[in-house]
Amino acid sequence: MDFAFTDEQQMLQDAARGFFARHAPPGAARARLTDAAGYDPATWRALVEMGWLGLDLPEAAGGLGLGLVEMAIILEQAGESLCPLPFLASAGLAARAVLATAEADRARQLLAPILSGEIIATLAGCGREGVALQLDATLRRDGGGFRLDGAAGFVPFGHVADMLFIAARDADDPSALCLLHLAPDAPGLTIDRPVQMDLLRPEAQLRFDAVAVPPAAVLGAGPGVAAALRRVIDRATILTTAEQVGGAQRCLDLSLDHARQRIAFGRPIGSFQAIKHRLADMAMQVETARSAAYYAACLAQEGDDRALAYAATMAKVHGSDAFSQCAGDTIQIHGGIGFTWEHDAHLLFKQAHSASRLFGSSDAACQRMADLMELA
Amino acid sequence: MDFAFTDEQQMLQDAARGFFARHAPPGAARARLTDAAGYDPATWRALVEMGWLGLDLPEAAGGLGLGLVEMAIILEQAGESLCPLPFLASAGLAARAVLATAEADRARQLLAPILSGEIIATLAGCGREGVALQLDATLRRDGGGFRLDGAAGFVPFGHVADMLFIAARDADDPSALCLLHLAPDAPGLTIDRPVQMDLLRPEAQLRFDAVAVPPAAVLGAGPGVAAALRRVIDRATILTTAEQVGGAQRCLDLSLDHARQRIAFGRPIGSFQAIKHRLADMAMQVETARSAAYYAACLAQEGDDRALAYAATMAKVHGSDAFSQCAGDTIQIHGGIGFTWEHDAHLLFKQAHSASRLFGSSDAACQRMADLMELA
Amino acid sequence: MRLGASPADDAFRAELASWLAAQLDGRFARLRQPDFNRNEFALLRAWERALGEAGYGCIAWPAALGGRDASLTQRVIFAEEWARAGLTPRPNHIGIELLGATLLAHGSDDQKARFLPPLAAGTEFWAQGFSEPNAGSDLSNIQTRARLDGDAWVLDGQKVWTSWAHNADWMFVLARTTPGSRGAKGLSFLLVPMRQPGVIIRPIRQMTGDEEFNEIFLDGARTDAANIVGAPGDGWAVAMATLTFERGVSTLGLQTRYRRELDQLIAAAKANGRARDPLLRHRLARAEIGLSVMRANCLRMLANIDRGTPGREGAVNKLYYGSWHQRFGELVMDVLGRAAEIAPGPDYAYQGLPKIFLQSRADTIYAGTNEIQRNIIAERWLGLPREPRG
Amino acid sequence: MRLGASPADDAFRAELASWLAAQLDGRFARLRQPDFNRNEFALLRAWERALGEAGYGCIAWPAALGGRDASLTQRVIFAEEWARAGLTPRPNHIGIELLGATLLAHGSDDQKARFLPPLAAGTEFWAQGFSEPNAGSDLSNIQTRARLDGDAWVLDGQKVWTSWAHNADWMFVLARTTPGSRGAKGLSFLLVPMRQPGVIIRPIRQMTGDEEFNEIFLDGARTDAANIVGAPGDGWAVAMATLTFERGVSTLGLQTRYRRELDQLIAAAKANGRARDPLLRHRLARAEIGLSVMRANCLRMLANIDRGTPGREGAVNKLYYGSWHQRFGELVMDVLGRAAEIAPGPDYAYQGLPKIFLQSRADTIYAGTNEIQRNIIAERWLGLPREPRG
Repeated sequence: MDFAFTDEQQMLQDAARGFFARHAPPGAARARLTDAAGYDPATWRALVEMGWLGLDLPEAAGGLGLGLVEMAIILEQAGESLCPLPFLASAGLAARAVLATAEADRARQLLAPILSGEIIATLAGCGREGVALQLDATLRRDGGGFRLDGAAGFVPFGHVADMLFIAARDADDPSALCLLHLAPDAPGLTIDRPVQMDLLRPEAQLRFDAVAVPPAAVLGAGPGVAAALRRVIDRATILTTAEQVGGAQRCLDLSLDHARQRIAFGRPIGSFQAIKHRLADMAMQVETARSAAYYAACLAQEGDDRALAYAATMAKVHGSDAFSQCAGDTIQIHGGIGFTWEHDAHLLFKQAHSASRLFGSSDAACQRMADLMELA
Repeated sequence: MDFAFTDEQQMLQDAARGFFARHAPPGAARARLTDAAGYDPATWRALVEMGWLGLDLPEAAGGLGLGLVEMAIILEQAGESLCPLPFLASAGLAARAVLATAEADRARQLLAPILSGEIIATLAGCGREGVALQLDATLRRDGGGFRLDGAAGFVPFGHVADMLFIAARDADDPSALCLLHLAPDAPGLTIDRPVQMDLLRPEAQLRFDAVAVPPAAVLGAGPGVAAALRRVIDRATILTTAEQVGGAQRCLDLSLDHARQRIAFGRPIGSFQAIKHRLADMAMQVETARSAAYYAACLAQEGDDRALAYAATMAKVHGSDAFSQCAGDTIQIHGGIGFTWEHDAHLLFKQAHSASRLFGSSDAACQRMADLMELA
Repeated sequence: MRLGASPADDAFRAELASWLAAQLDGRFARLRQPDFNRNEFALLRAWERALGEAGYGCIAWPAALGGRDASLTQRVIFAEEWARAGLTPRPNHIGIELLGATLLAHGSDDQKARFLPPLAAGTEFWAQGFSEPNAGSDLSNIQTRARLDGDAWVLDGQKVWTSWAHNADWMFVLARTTPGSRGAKGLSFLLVPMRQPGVIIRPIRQMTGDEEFNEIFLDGARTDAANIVGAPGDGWAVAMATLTFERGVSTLGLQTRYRRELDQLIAAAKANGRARDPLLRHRLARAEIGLSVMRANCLRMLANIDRGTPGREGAVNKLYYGSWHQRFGELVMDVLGRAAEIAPGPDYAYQGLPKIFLQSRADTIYAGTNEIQRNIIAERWLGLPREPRG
Repeated sequence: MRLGASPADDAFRAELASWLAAQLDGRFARLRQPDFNRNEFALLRAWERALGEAGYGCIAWPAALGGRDASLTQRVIFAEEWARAGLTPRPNHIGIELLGATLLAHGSDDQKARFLPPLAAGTEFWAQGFSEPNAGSDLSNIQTRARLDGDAWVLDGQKVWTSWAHNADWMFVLARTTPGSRGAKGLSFLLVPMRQPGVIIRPIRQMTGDEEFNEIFLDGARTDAANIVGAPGDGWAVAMATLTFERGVSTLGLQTRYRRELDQLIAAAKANGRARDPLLRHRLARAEIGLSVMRANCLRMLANIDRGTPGREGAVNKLYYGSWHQRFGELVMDVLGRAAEIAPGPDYAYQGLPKIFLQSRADTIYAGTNEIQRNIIAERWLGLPREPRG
């Protein structure tokens, strides 16, 4: 056991910190708020060139053979920098979904353009309510091929993806799921990106009206697909916790700066216990959430499906609590200015909220934990 | 509308404050901790002489014809003085149960010795778990009379009561309850007072082994009894909130004294925001709980059964929160000394706990509120 | 101690409710449409005039000043019916509740005669000019200066967090009139006309996307020398009284508005099925209980203010309701689910329940942050020692 | 970054677990009976000697001082197996973890040779003499005096919150050796034998009914002049290091003990059916998550301490677990219901889960209240300005 970064992991963290400092310095997120793409293509190209898209994929699949800890290191820095990128969508969700469901040859073929950054891919793994694998899309046989009907909600970067992987219910087998892929211009597919509270987490709402799906576009079907996709979502949940840790850290840093500089009643407000102790509580949340995120990454990497489920659940609940509390506290510590559009506090507050809802609520995660604990 | 004490109510409060200041000055509760009776008979006799036992009973039943507000005024002062007395048991529970279930003549006859203080009475209205009307006692026909079997839990002052009113299930009609009374020496009745966490709220555990009950001892039976007893419990719940308000006030006062006097880092600890703001939060709990208790008393007095249920539920939940938070904070503010047996903080902490469980939990009360809100 | 209303009170309620219903089904129907925007000033001004004409402008005031000497119960009824009708907070709240109460207590007879009747008639709107960029929680650190120049005060400085300044005709301002003074000393309470070149208004966009607040730049703004409330240098005491009025009867209107919001959420929870979720059921029940406690505390506070014996229950009121509403905003998002994150239109503009999640972050900040509230409770009401200044 | 154990670690665990099982099924079976009382000192002393003889006394220490140079992983395993076996906290925790670590860091070679081997062998028990009636949160306000009288220090004063003093052979004491000094200056760290006439022990009864703590009156108590750790006047720095060790590896044992408590509560909830109550289910799941987070944070803290780079994660650890355990105590009462309020016997003596409700109130007070913890985190680790003193 050695629950600390290896030298290589430390170097990766330094590289990620440097990368985001260069490409997403404080204030850069402002441009994303009015941006149709919702991310900066130049930053994305630079990230692709860092070779991070395949960090955690097996070498046989074209990846670097590293693990969730390394992925988490990137996501933590992205979260701290408030830098929206289709990294989780393409590498954390779509690529893993391909790997988990497609035959090896087919997987390599599909993964190549994703890993090279030639295309952006994403996974539509939620239904209208935004809950993972509670799907509102159904695939049914239609002549020699299939047709897809229904909807998918809250698809990360679905509005700019070049390839959409869609989880759907199998009309022939209500208990089974399948995974298929579509091009964004597929007839019958409507992709809409409404204005959402968190402008830094672009998500699309998809509608499927009798979309024709050729057999070759169906990657996996049958009883194993649901479990495979659950693993993909669980891994992505742990990565989201790492992003939450970064966001919470940014909250703490902004608040510390303000508390040291803002003077009231003749002294820095950070010298008053009401502020000082709140900051201490924020630090407790940040650090315990960081511990939880990396612990979960290790547990998931080293353990079985139950360990993965346990890790994802525990990380999600605590990461969501931590970021939400820190973001709310950041507004409070800043006072009126923290309530304005010009200050970053509200961006973090809204990120905290959307992150906490990604793939499902914390309450649902607790319910799942209760099941894992066999609280019958 | 006039949500403030009348002159008469103000005078009653002054009288009650004076009464408890004389009979239960700070420190008096200590003697109760090792006391088999669990109350001071001299204080009880003095209270009887004040004429407060029949405050809220109709004049036709031998009472003063006042209401819940007046009863709450007494209970608040009793709670603030940490003065255990069988007032709620005898006047708040037993007398009301008689009034609610017995024929008028029979009621007057039974009430007379209770109101005169000649006897102490109580109501066994809970089963083994201590939840009101979730009963573990069953009354069944047996020859010309009845027999009682089972148990009752957490009967206030059951160990010293001269007359025990027992709520029981009717063996002939599973949906109905009945009320009967027993003398403490009834054959087959076992009365046990175990050591309980809160030594200032003496409660007895009763066991019934084929206790013979003559028909005349059965006061009420049939479908109305459950509703009538529910009203009795609801009123007692509101009175318990008043007691909680008193306890919370005592917590605040003790903590304020300590915070003003205890010096650390060269100044009174009450000048540090960590302590000061905690005390402000305690004051918020105390005052809102006080508002809630008297509001509930008015609502219950002026309204119908639903209003009573709503009032009792709301008062219970907030009063329990307020007292529990204040009592926990009192220990924290006092530091190590607050954790010792010699200090009153633990007495209040334990009172807060037992009060919050009286007749059922706060969670159950929320469930009931949800039902009242028709959250189907 | 009694909650019930008298027959006269019931009659007042019936008359008011029917008048409101008539107005809000007719000419003022737009006021309670979900997308009604408080920037629609012309309608709001017309509405205040209509209230004034019907004798509902400032019911608590003496008849001589345009009021109708309403009892406490009637004021409670007014606040309840207002919110029950689905109206947003009184557009001239600042003028009626804050300036009105301040002038009644501290104004000269001339000032009362000049300023109160237009408030009751709904013809003059007011803004509040207390906070500054460096005087928020520490309000005594005000830097805005005013000097007497002949028969007029001339003001220079900057105010912030001024609500609805574009709609205001007048602003009451706390300014430093004793040069070189510091802290609470040397401040004066001045009444300043808004529509003059020396007053520049810059809107502040909030995290909700709305522009409800403003920065105000005072650059040689002028007002008549008589427009000072209290003596020069007494401004702090007058302003503190004003802030106390902020927590008066208007909080009951707030409580009634929250009642409506909670009813909407309960309806939504029943409609989307989440009322059956045990955790949400529990939190909805707790919200109901909290709101009921808030009502109890408001009523007690008002009864004690009415008797001239304000108590701790009033001091804790804002802390309680601010925290309640913030938790309520979180509950909204849990009950409505992710759908609540999607804006109803193409702009960043939230309405109804989802907006509360964002808006309620201000509830623990405005009119004295929770931290300041706790200090006030502890120091003024519990007698705890003040902290050393830096 | 890796959680898995090596084969050697697994072997260590197996060997330890089997040794513990043999002891606890045999001669020391009483140690894990529910009514085992920590006042049964003779058994506890025998147990520490048995541990020492088996080489488990102080596994982290160098072999030369009675240890076995155990790796961090092995220390983690030891703490886990200890708690898993159902044992209460190490009876000589104060000596092993606090004094041991202090001497390793700041003791002279003679002091190490004199005091560490008996700790590893389990033959000398220690108490801590820091707190005083007027030096709790403000530890620097210590009044106990010590003066050099020939070849001995002579101590006068009063200590409080001293755990298990009756069982202690020695006590380390923070005392004022520079007459007239104030605050953190002028204090020294002295090692004082307990069994002498100048040391009077008075037990303090706690709200649990137990007498675990004591007041200690030092009335001319003596110790050899050599029994000072660090230089005279350096006591504050030495004591602060000691308090840091308090939050070291022992917290992992705590975490493992909490694991056992939670497992017991889960079993109880399943047995009494309350595991099906949705609200309690939710809170049990949250308790599980909180405990898991605590474990993660402990492991990270230990790994960083082991590398010589302790971080904020260690600074926040006590605040986190203290608050967790207090909430857990409340959950216990909700899961067990009113039955938990009834004492198991005729005395006011609670055991097992219900006792946690009472005992855990101390978790946010001892070893630095939550308020002091937050000050330390904010000032030492976040660099926030100190407050003015009075």
